[in-house]
Amino acid sequence: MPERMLELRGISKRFPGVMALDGVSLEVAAGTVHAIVGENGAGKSTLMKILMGLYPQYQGEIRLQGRKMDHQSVKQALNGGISMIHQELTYVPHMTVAENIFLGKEPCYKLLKWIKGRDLHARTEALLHQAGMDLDPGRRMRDLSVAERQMVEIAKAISYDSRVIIMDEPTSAISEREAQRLFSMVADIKSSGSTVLYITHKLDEVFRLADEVTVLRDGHLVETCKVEETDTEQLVAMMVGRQLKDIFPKRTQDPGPEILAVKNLGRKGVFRDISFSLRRGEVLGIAGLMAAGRTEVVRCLFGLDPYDQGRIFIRNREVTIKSPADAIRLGLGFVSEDRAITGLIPCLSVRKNITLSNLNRCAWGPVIVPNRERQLADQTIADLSIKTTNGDQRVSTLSGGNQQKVVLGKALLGQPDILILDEPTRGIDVGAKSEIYKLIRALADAGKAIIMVSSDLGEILGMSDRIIVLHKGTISGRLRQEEASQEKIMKYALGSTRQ
Amino acid sequence: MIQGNDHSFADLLQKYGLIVAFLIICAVISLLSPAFLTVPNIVNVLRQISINAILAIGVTYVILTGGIDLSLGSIVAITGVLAATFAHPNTHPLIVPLLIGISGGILIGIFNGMVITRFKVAPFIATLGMMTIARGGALIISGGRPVSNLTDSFNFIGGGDLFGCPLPILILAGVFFFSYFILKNTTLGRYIYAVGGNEEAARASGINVTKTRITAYAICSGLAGLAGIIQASRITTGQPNAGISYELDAIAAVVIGGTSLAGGIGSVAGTVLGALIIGVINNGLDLLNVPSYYQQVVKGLIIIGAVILDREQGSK
Amino acid sequence: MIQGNDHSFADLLQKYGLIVAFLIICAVISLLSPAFLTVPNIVNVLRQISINAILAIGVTYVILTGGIDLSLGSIVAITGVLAATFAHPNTHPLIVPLLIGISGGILIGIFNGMVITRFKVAPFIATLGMMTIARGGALIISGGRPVSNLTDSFNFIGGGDLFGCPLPILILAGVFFFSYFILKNTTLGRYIYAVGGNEEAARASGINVTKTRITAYAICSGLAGLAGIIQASRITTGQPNAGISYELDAIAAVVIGGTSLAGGIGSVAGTVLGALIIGVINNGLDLLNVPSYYQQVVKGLIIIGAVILDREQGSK
Amino acid sequence: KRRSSERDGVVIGVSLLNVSYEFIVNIKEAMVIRAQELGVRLIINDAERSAEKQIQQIESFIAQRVDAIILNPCEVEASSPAVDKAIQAQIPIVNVNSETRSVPTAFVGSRDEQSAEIAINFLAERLEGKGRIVMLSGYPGQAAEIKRSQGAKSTLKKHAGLQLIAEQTANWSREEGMALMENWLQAYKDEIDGVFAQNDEMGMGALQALESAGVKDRIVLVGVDAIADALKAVKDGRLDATVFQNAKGQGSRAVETALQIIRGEPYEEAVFIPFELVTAENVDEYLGTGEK
Ligand SMILES: Nc1ncnc2c1ncn2[C@@H]1O[C@H](COP(=O)(O)OP(=O)(O)OP(=O)(O)O)[C@@H](O)[C@H]1O
Ligand SMILES: Nc1ncnc2c1ncn2[C@@H]1O[C@H](COP(=O)(O)OP(=O)(O)OP(=O)(O)O)[C@@H](O)[C@H]1O
Ligand SMILES: [Mg+2]
Ligand SMILES: [Mg+2]
Repeated sequence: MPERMLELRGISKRFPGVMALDGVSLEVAAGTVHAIVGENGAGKSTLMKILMGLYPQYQGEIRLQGRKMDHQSVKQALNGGISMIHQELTYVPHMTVAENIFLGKEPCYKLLKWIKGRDLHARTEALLHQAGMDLDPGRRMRDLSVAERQMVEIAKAISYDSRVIIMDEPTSAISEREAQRLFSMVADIKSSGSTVLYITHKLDEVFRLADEVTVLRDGHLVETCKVEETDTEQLVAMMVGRQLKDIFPKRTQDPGPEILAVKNLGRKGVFRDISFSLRRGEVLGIAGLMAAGRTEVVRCLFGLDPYDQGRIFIRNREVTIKSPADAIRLGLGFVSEDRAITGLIPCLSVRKNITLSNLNRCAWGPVIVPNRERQLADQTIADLSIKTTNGDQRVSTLSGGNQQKVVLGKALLGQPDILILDEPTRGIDVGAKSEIYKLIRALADAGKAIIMVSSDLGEILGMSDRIIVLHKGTISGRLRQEEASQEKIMKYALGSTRQ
Repeated sequence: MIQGNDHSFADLLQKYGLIVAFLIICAVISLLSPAFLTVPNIVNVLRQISINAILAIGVTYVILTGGIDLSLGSIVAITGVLAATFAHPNTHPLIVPLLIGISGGILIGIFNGMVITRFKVAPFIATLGMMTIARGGALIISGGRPVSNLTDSFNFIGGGDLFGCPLPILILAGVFFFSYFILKNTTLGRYIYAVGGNEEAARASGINVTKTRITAYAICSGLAGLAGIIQASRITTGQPNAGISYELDAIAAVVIGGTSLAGGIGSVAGTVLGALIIGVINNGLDLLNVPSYYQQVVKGLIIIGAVILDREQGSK
Repeated sequence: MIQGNDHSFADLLQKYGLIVAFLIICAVISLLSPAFLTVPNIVNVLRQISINAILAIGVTYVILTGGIDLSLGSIVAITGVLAATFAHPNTHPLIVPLLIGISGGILIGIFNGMVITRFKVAPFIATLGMMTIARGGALIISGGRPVSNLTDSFNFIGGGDLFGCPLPILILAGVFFFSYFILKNTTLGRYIYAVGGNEEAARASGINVTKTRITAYAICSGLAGLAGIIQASRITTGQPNAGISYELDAIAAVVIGGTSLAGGIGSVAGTVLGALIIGVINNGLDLLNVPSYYQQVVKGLIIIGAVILDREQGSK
Repeated sequence: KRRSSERDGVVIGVSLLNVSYEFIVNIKEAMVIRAQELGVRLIINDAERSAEKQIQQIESFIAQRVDAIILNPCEVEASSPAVDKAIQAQIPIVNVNSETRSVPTAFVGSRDEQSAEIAINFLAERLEGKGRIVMLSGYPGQAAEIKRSQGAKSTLKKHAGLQLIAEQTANWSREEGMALMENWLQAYKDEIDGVFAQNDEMGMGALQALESAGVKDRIVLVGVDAIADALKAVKDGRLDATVFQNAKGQGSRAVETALQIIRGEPYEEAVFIPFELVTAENVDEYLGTGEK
């Protein structure tokens, strides 16, 4: 066995109302990739945050290369040689890429801690180049797409040259091409003798990357084993406590009449000439590489951004959508890719978030009827098996995946005829994913029309009845389910318009 | 009580923390001054806080949306002067000055809200501008002099008793229950919290953010108009220089009461408790005849101390 | 100029928006009053804004971290009184009152910062408490009376000229360049922006958020101490009731200058421009002899208008 | 250095303590009326209680080269540089209403100590030399507050039977005066015999508190300034007394003096307009004096 890098002994952590971790012990060797999997809310992120010094109050002991660490601050962890890609992206929006990457470790003169601006720029450029990222170090974080921000986070974690690099769902927001680049970085880190702790809900990544895998469930460690000694089914069984088969359900109904038609929709500088139609009972997949403009198209459709060209028809009537309120009135529902910004009100309870768009369903005039509201929300919590102590828990204290389910629940409560899902399973565990797929299919079979934007090709192929592929803001290809394949989608996504 | 209530356990503890602080302050004062815990003095304190508490409840709406209103004190002055101008004996029935005062406040609030939402001016600047505009307006209308000689019925609002209880206290109670209900049990209240909690997400949920914001400012300034009427009536004069820096006391009550200036978190119950704490401190220091220079030091320390006690409790 | 600069084009436009507003205001005033665009009056305006601009630059640090400081005016009073107490003729060399004034300010800032970071008291409340504490302190130290009879060298700071330029203007220039450098080119500056921009991210990057915050409050109050000395020297008296509501003017300058009260966005260049706009409006309205009640209305409207112009330009 | 007068007639710059105080408004209006009669243009600025602002305004007047300045000082010490600057710039400056340490070209006003002296003497007389009194004082540290407190305390020394049991600031404001009096009535229920309010605004607030508590009959109350409301209250027998300060006289005299100086005519360097006690007996002489 190679040198022992990291040792966790009996780590426990309690939050008000929940035991997030209960006596987790783990050993990780140097020069390996150790995957950590588990359902949403299993405690993966909490364990990593403790390791990173973000939660100074915990029980247990952490040893790095045999030395005991008293994890009191992030600074200590960073100095000790641990860095982390956070699940909820943590960046300063108004700062540039370079400033964010070197935040807290700016190259500077001793005198007055004067920052060497040129150095900063040059080093960022080198780093981004090394990571194979084509990004201007001077751009501001707030102007980047979610995927680009994720890439910057990755570059930042790498830039510390740490002995232990934690990656908490690093691929949840990026597409296949970027993920490939990340994987080769992981390989480089591994061969340099450092260790990677890798959290993911995409189990194929475990087998592609990891040497060992640990399964957590409800704060307990279920098992740690070598990757060769296990397989997907076994892992899933350990995670969710049961077998899981056929995660993509089959269509049982034929599509109904057309409900939505989009003609030559365009927004200056972002996308143009977007035309498609949608029938009841249909799932339309929108694929494309990162920053292809998929999110922008669906945001315009939902009235979050203005469009300046084109026409939209719903139920054969031309409509104008100027605000989300218009869209909701017309029977649209939307689940955004960015739950923290467009999805949730963090300081409100789970219940209040779920009912926010549909208070009219539980109100008498302007007065909310508490029992009606509780009933509606609890129904949603049960339907989507959202893991929460009760409906009164603040939504910001839910695990990432469960927050995603709240956003979905909110949109579903409006009983929309057309449901737009932007990366609906981002950060959701396999068990819950299959629930959501079942739900999507059930909704479609019940006559709803669904638009699903996704970077997960498996999901696109498994769920869509028809697929459109975007490239640089235009449609570069259309595929029916029967003819679709990974290769075809990728070819269109890269910009080729001919077969 | 915990079950079925939409406050988490930590929230409850936090609220109790403030109550504990309040009780400690009361206990200390009543040990030092026998006059403190008497019915007349309690009524006295309640009457004295009524104006600040009404203003504070109003600005709670605005702060919950993530805004702020610095024009409150000036609104008290201009609405007081306006109402007084229409309250001279043998001119108009009582309802006229009341309507003019309150609707004057509401109009100012709508103006504030429009400047903030349509022209995207930071609430701090928009209402700071309104602070000097309304003050100037009050001085112009009154010519810089107190507007006195008002009808008895007008003076009854701030000075009279009903069922043995001073009217301002009853008005405050009404405003409190009304606002408690609005914020807790109506869609408007929910939207106010949502807008303050995450504006972008509120918009994406189909909420008319602009309308919600403007409504919050309108309610806030309307209540300031009510406070202006009570104040003018209580001192039987419309004073153009009334209400200077009232906004700070009102905002202090809100923040002491646990409402976050970032918006989205808080309650009017906390606000009233905050106003009570400030009122009791003022009253106690006067009762104990603490020399006025030291009063200020002690008052500042107690307020900070009360909030610390609150936060410590809450974070346990 | 755009390339290599860390301001986006929109930011530049926004900054120009404010400059345009400023130029329009100047143009209108100078058309109406020939006295406005004369060298003595320009020097006059610069001297008049110097205290507010120094305070505003100081509070820019704090606002950039997402905080606020309401105790500025009181710090001006207490440090002015303190410095004056040590500036009587034939007692101490000039350096003593200067050091005492500035370090007094710094200590208050550290206290504010500790209360805010260690005890998690909202900056609004902590500094509001300090506002009354420091005011009380100023009254206690001075016994409520102006502290006068100061040395000529002390009085020179606020009243004297160097190379034909009033000293307060030179001090302001020094403070500006120093702060511009600190905020733009040092790690401290970077951390201040980071803490205000996203505290979580700052913490996750290993930045000592507590230390950064406290430092910002200390610099802010230290500069308020400097302003207190200049003020006392200018009025040749340590005045315990000096500086009332100076904090509002200072914060207004910051916000007009484009700094966000939410933290993370802004610059001291904007702040100085904001202070200039306020100063020019005050000066212009006085020069034009606008009746004082109307002055307030006009001033409020111009400030709101300038900010609207700025935002409109920026959003094009 | 051309003076304004050479361009467009005589211009006098006026910096006032605060034009939202009724008493100052009265001075201002007297000035405006007298200036109109004399054909003089006034530039009136409001210092909003700040000495610093007052200095700035004087600097602006100097930059405009006005013919003379009338200063209604905020502070004794802190407004002195304003006077020095005017004198240095060789612009005549007339202090109105209250004094500064620096000596102006001329002074028109009263001694604030005297108002408190008159008021305390009145209380002593009414209470027959014996009783407990409370004092509501003005904004702490301000010239008028300091002098009225000084005047009250030194006069109290002459009346051994009078005991000052509490003093507290109500910041010149009616609503604060009312709240303070209410609190005192809780603390010293039956102990208070007399009340001295350093201005009528606070006095009117205290009066209302005393009346609602139903104790006005046995407590003597006196204010200062003789604002319209106070005179009316004296007339109605609600307020026992106020101390008249001749705003009209001060305002018009200040304009006259400034004009005399500008024209090089002889003028009085110090015009003291005494305070006068106003009670029910003589109130009719004063009614209407404060108003236009
Ligand atoms: N600050 C907090 N306060 C209260 N409870 C919390 C807090 N943070 C996490 N939790 C709870 O702790 C549990 C573990 O959360 P954690 O974020 O570690 O899950 P996870 O395994 O990372 O899930 P996911 O895959 O969804 O990211 C969850 O039940 C969550 O609700
Ligand atoms: N808030 C924003 N401000 C400015 N530009 C943005 C913003 N968000 C996205 N963009 C830009 O718009 C383009 C399209 O981004 P969008 O998020 O729509 O891509 P996408 O196809 O949905 O891909 P993904 O969701 O994988 O990022 C990109 O060039 C991106 O950089
Ligand atoms: Mg997680
Ligand atoms: Mg997207």
